[in-house]
Amino acid sequence: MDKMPKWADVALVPVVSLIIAALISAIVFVAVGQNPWEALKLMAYGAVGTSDFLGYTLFYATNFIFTGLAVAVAFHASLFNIGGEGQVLLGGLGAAIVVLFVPWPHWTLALIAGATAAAVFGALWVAIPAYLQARRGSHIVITTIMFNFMASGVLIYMLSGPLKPDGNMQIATAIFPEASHLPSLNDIAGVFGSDLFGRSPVNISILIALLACVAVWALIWHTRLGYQIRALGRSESAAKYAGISAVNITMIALLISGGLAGMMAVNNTMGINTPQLVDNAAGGAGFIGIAVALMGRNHPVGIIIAALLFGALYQGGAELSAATSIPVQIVVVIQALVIMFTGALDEMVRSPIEKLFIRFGRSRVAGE
Amino acid sequence: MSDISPAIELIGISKAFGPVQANKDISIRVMPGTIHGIIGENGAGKSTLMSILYGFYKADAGEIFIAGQKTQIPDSQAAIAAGIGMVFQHFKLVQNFSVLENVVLGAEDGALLRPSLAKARKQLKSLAKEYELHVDPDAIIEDLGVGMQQRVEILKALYRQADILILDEPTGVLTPPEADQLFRILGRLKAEGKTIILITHKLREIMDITDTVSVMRRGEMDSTVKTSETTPADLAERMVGRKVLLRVDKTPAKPKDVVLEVRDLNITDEKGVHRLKGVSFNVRAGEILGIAGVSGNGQSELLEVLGGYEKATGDILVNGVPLDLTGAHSDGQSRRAHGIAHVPEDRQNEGLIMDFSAWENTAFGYHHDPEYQRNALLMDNAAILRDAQGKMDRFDVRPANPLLSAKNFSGGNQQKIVVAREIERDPDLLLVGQPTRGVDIGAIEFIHQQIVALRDAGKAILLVSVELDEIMGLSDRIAVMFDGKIMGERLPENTNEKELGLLMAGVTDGESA
Amino acid sequence: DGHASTPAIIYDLGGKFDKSFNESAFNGAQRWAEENEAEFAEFEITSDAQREQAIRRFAEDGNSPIVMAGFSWATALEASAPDYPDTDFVVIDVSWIDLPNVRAIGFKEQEGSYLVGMMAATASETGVVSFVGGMDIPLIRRFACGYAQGAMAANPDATVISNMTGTTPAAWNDPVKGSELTLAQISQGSDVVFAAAGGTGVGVLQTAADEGILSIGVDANQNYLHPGQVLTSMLKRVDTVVYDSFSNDGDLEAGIFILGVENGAVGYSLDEFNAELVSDEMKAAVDAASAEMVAGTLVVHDYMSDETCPALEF
Amino acid sequence: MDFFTIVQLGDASVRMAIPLLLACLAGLFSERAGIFDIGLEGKMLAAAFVSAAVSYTSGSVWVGLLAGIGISVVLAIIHGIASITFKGNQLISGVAINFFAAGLTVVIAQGWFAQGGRTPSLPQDARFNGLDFPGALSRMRDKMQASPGMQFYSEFVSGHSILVYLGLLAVPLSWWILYRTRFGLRLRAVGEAPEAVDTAGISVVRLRFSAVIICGILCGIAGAYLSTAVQAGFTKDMTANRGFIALAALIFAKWRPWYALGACLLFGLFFAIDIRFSNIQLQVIWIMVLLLGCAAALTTYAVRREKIDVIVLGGLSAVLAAVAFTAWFATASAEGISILAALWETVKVPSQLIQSLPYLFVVIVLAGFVGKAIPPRAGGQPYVKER
Ligand SMILES: Nc1ncnc2c1ncn2[C@@H]1O[C@H](COP(=O)(O)OP(=O)(O)OP(=O)(O)O)[C@@H](O)[C@H]1O
Ligand SMILES: Nc1ncnc2c1ncn2[C@@H]1O[C@H](COP(=O)(O)OP(=O)(O)OP(=O)(O)O)[C@@H](O)[C@H]1O
Ligand SMILES: [Mg+2]
Ligand SMILES: [Mg+2]
Repeated sequence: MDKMPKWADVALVPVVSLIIAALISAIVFVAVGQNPWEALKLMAYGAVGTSDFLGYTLFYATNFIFTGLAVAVAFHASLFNIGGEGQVLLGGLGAAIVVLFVPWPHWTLALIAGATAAAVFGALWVAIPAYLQARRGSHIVITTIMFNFMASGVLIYMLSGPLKPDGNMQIATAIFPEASHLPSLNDIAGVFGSDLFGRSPVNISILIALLACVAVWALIWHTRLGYQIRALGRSESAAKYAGISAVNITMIALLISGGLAGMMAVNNTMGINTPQLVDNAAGGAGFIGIAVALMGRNHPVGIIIAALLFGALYQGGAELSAATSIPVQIVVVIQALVIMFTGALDEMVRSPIEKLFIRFGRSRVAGE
Repeated sequence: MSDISPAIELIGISKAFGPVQANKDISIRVMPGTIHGIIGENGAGKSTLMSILYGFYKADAGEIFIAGQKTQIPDSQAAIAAGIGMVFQHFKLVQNFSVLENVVLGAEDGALLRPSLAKARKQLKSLAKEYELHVDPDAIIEDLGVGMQQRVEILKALYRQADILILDEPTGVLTPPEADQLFRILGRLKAEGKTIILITHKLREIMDITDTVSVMRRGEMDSTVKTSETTPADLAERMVGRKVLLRVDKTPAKPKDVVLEVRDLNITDEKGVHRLKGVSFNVRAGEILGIAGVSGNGQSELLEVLGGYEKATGDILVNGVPLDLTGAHSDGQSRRAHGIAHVPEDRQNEGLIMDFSAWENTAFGYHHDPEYQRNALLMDNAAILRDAQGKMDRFDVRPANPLLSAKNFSGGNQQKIVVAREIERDPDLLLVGQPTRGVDIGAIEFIHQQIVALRDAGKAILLVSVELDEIMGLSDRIAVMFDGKIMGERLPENTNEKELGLLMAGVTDGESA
Repeated sequence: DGHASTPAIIYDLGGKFDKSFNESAFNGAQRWAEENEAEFAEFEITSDAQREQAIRRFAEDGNSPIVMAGFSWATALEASAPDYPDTDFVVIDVSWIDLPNVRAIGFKEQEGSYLVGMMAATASETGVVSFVGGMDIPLIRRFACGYAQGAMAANPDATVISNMTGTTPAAWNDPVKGSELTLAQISQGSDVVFAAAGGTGVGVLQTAADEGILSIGVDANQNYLHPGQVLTSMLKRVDTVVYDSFSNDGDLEAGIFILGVENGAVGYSLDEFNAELVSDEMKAAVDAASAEMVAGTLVVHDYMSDETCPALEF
Repeated sequence: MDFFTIVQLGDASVRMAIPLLLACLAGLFSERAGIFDIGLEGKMLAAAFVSAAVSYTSGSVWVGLLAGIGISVVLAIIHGIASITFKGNQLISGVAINFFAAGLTVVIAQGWFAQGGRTPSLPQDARFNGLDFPGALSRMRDKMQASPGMQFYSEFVSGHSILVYLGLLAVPLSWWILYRTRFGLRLRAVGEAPEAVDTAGISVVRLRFSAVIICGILCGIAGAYLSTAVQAGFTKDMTANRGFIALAALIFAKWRPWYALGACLLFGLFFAIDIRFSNIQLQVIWIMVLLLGCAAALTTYAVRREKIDVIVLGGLSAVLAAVAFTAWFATASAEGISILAALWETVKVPSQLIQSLPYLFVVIVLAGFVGKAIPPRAGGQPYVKER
């Protein structure tokens, strides 16, 4: 018998961890002289209070779905891709290049081309760390962190050099051509005469994010590749016995991961109201993806839920900092706590729960 | 005799690992100055019990008396203080430390190292003289053979003035001569009045050197008897709770044409050590070739090469077709394509993925198999599940629930899952490594029958096992490996344990004659 | 007072307390608030994604005027301003947006820099003066270019060393590198350093003080940071712009305005902290130059007009 | 490049190296005990903030230093609880700690000082100032006139803050502790084979906790150094990834104290170069030689190996070559001169590239092209007796 039922593992444990994280966050609020309850209400309002706020929440959630999936796919191969940040930037670069230099007749084409380019660039950016991990055992965590810095170097160089419109002081590309602008959900809702999402930039790439979730779900649990990824992740020695090439699977898993991260650019570069590539396009989404994946137990459904939660947190946090003196970094703190409790301190939460189930299980067996 | 209090007395020891009850209410008394044997099936709880005595695990319940004194042993520190030393089944040495550093570790005299090391160096010299336990104090552990490493472990215990010495399956890794040497040492220690507990699977050893012997079964203490008052057959029966059929009943083999041909196989590992030295042999359809040998003499490497996850030079032909030994096709997938199935030595780390459910494990290695695919893109999980259910029923895996994850099955049942997966592929050549390690007798019989049945179906089988009686029982031909070489081939009907034992020790016919 | 609606100010990434540009804007708002015992709304963005969000947020809350400090606001503002025709927007350091409800304000930083450049060259004993810029953008090069021209004017054979801290917004906030750059410049002989680098300037002025050379602050009056060791500060009256916009009663004149010495929008600071550093003839020379600028007889070359500088190699 | 510039470069290298060195030694103790710690960055950052804040409020930099060490140790203990007590994933715990510090420092700094997440600048006497050795010149301008020996003495030897000398002292001290004391022996053992330590009657948990605490102390000093010696106050994210570079240096140093000193000085030099020579001019021909040389080297390495190597390294070589030629032709067209003439043109190396050099080097180090490094055997895995 397993130590505890599946539902407890996938739902109960994360929820308990989350509650603990929330409690400690509350303490932090008190420490900086904020009433946590008031803060929570402010955040909640800021997250879903108005149609605009709701829209922004969904907009950020879309980002986090992409990066969360990216981290999760790598996690299934027990690889820790912490380079989402850099892969997002490169993805943005890819999208920007194809959208700026090719006159797409219609946004659908621009979307396909942009998404592909973004994914390819994101994947290529993780190719070297992946290769070094697979072939030379160089630690993927540190290499990807280094590649994050180099990514922003590359981006800044492109934005302040080749891609910089003359006389423009902002470190950003020109605004993408009109034809390539993606319809925002509000435009779509507008067709039905609704103003559900206000002027927020949430756009159809949220649908792409959801498609990506389905794709990842199928990949991981219903394809040979996914089977091999999971096998390698669980036991390298067994994978070797089965003739699963650690090198190839490591590479492929990370390339997919990087591609997913890169595709976030579709949302935050092509999707925003004034589509252009700015210097800090990633805005920490790459890192939040880690928390999202951990909390979502590396499962697309969990990731969607976690992404929505962090989207709300991010947007609510921004509103909170606008209304109070608390800086937005409070979100980073909460993010850290979530990572800590759902990730590293998982055992602390899990083992007492497991013990309960085992005791309960024993007595039941005895009863039979 | 009851007036002298026992050196060790355990009363009502229980220990559970999560769901596993490794020890159930175990009591045992060991008299001072005696050698006390403990036997039992794998997983019976022997190591657990001794680890509790040594303070490595904490017992859930029970009391420990040392020399009549009730003693708390919360950790090894306490055990050492109580004069207990233990040589574990898996040595506990720091691989890249010198012998000296390993001996000193934890028994230093002061905060500074130099004096302690100097003292230990002197000590080792005298110990070496006293017990002919010669080891170079400055040698690095990873450069030493297992025999030497075991000496270091014994020296560690003696350096700490242990007068109770526990040895957990010490001879498993030793050649017969090394084993004899060890027993001489144990004899000398006993003569000095030290108390020795010896865990082993080898009844011969029990009969040879122990005074009393305890039999454990399924985590419980079955019985303790005077060695002089028992027989191997009696012990075997106590061990497994019923009559053991010592021989597998099988008809003589009808070998047909050669399926596997191995010519001049060589392996040099990254350290530059030659693991295989010009190994050549062949296996015919309808016969079982057993490879005997002390573990670590190249059998594992041989299996790994054949299984496709170790590179080598030389030639391997299956049904006359040469295999790729170095290139892109030297992997498990292409081996399976050649009709080779493989029951690996280490099921927990190779044969199965412990966190995968049983049904996922039944496709393991064959996940590319057409019958498991729904279409070009997706796997047909339903088909795999159906297949798994069938296999588990036919091989009577308990519980026959494909949804359970592999780690929740017992050793024997885990092994049945692997065997079912490999045998039911109906391969031309079956590689079997340690098929019954950590498996109880019921499962052993079943698995042996399956292997024989496959042979009778006209398949070639290569069996590697460190258990001599398993080799003797199953094989139609026996090859003995020592130090990466095949020392010789024998037919089971006209050889005996002694001869094989010598070959396993590297003593070739010439010398023995 | 009969103010129509609460004004709002949104700071740039550098942050409200960058001891410089944003802080100067904040001071203006603060002064207005104190004088009229009134409230104003404010927001520090932390990522570009928030720009448009912040503008719309304040606009929808009915704030007006909404003042934005920094050229990075241009895109977001152009996108959102048309949606709020009866809200007044003021954007500082942007001289190209032409919308009916936007007042775009640029500064002739080259003029102020010219003046402090003159003072630097006069005060220098080694004849070498230096410049530490923040992020390498045309706007900052405009500072450097004006500074160099001023130095040359005061001392034709003066040497001007110029370094930029970086090419990312992080360059506005890297005091460590600021101080290292200063050390490097000192070792090249510089004994007066002008920092136009936001938060990075803090490190520059600190090191200059430690090393016993003179420094020149920027934007706000930074003389107080190291009394007797800051020669002067090149004032860029962002604060007055904010103050005026706030005070102005709901009917701001839209359009593009370039403010210079003649508007008193740029200049140099003189207070008790640097009084004994600024000799009378130094002051006289500088004031003369200012007068010529106002009169139009002295035109300082604007780097951004043609992205070249007569007095300095970048 | 005159002598004084070199001295200054060395001087700046040392100054940049010290925080790396302290963090590197911190990681060394932790990883030698089998606990990986990518939370060095976070611990330094937290310490940088707290020591600055406390120095400012208390007016005493030593109190600040202690407070900084305190917070760093607290974080180290949290990492210990996660990875030793609860056998959690050490990487994830480290990442969490990094984010925690990055966020909380700003939040609290804003809460206490309301200055946009930074502390007020520290007054002179609330900082670690340079110690001027007897007879040493303190002012840059005096040094420039001085004799080479004097320049070396005044600039390189003298004039650093006490923490610099402490940091350098930490190297021999660490070596002595590791290789000459009982504690060191046990520490090294627990990183290689915890079960051996355990069965030798030593508490693995206690050993590992003491290791992470030492790690915390060293990180604390490193952080305090940044905010109270290099700088006068805390600014957000001021550690600027030094924690991660220290980890790479640790690998480069093969987990040995003296090597660590060398590795950190090397990285310090990179930073010094970036700061001193942010605009480096290079002749196009040299750029071509460099890039094409690398490309050639990579390809030759790849061809003798497997397909994957050919694909990845071949691709990389292609990119490098492409960059080289674009640079070449771009200069040609920009200067409006012939392709050949362009070869001799000097162009400015992008500052981004120079800033990326340390990171690039980290990757090369990790790639093991500069010597294979074998980490402690038990590193990264919790010590689990019972599953
Ligand atoms: N550390 C552990 N965690 C969980 N279960 C364990 C652990 N050690 C042993 N077990 C289980 O406890 C039972 C007894 O194991 P133990 O090693 O004591 O058996 P044994 O008699 O020594 O077997 P062998 O002869 O193979 O050494 C087995 O089921 C084993 O799988
Ligand atoms: N290393 C281990 N870690 C955790 N649990 C284990 C381990 N080894 C065995 N177990 C559990 O211990 C139980 C008994 O394992 P063990 O191998 O001792 O069975 P057994 O008594 O030998 O039965 P069988 O005869 O079928 O092998 C199994 O349920 C298994 O889940
Ligand atoms: Mg055992
Ligand atoms: Mg078993």
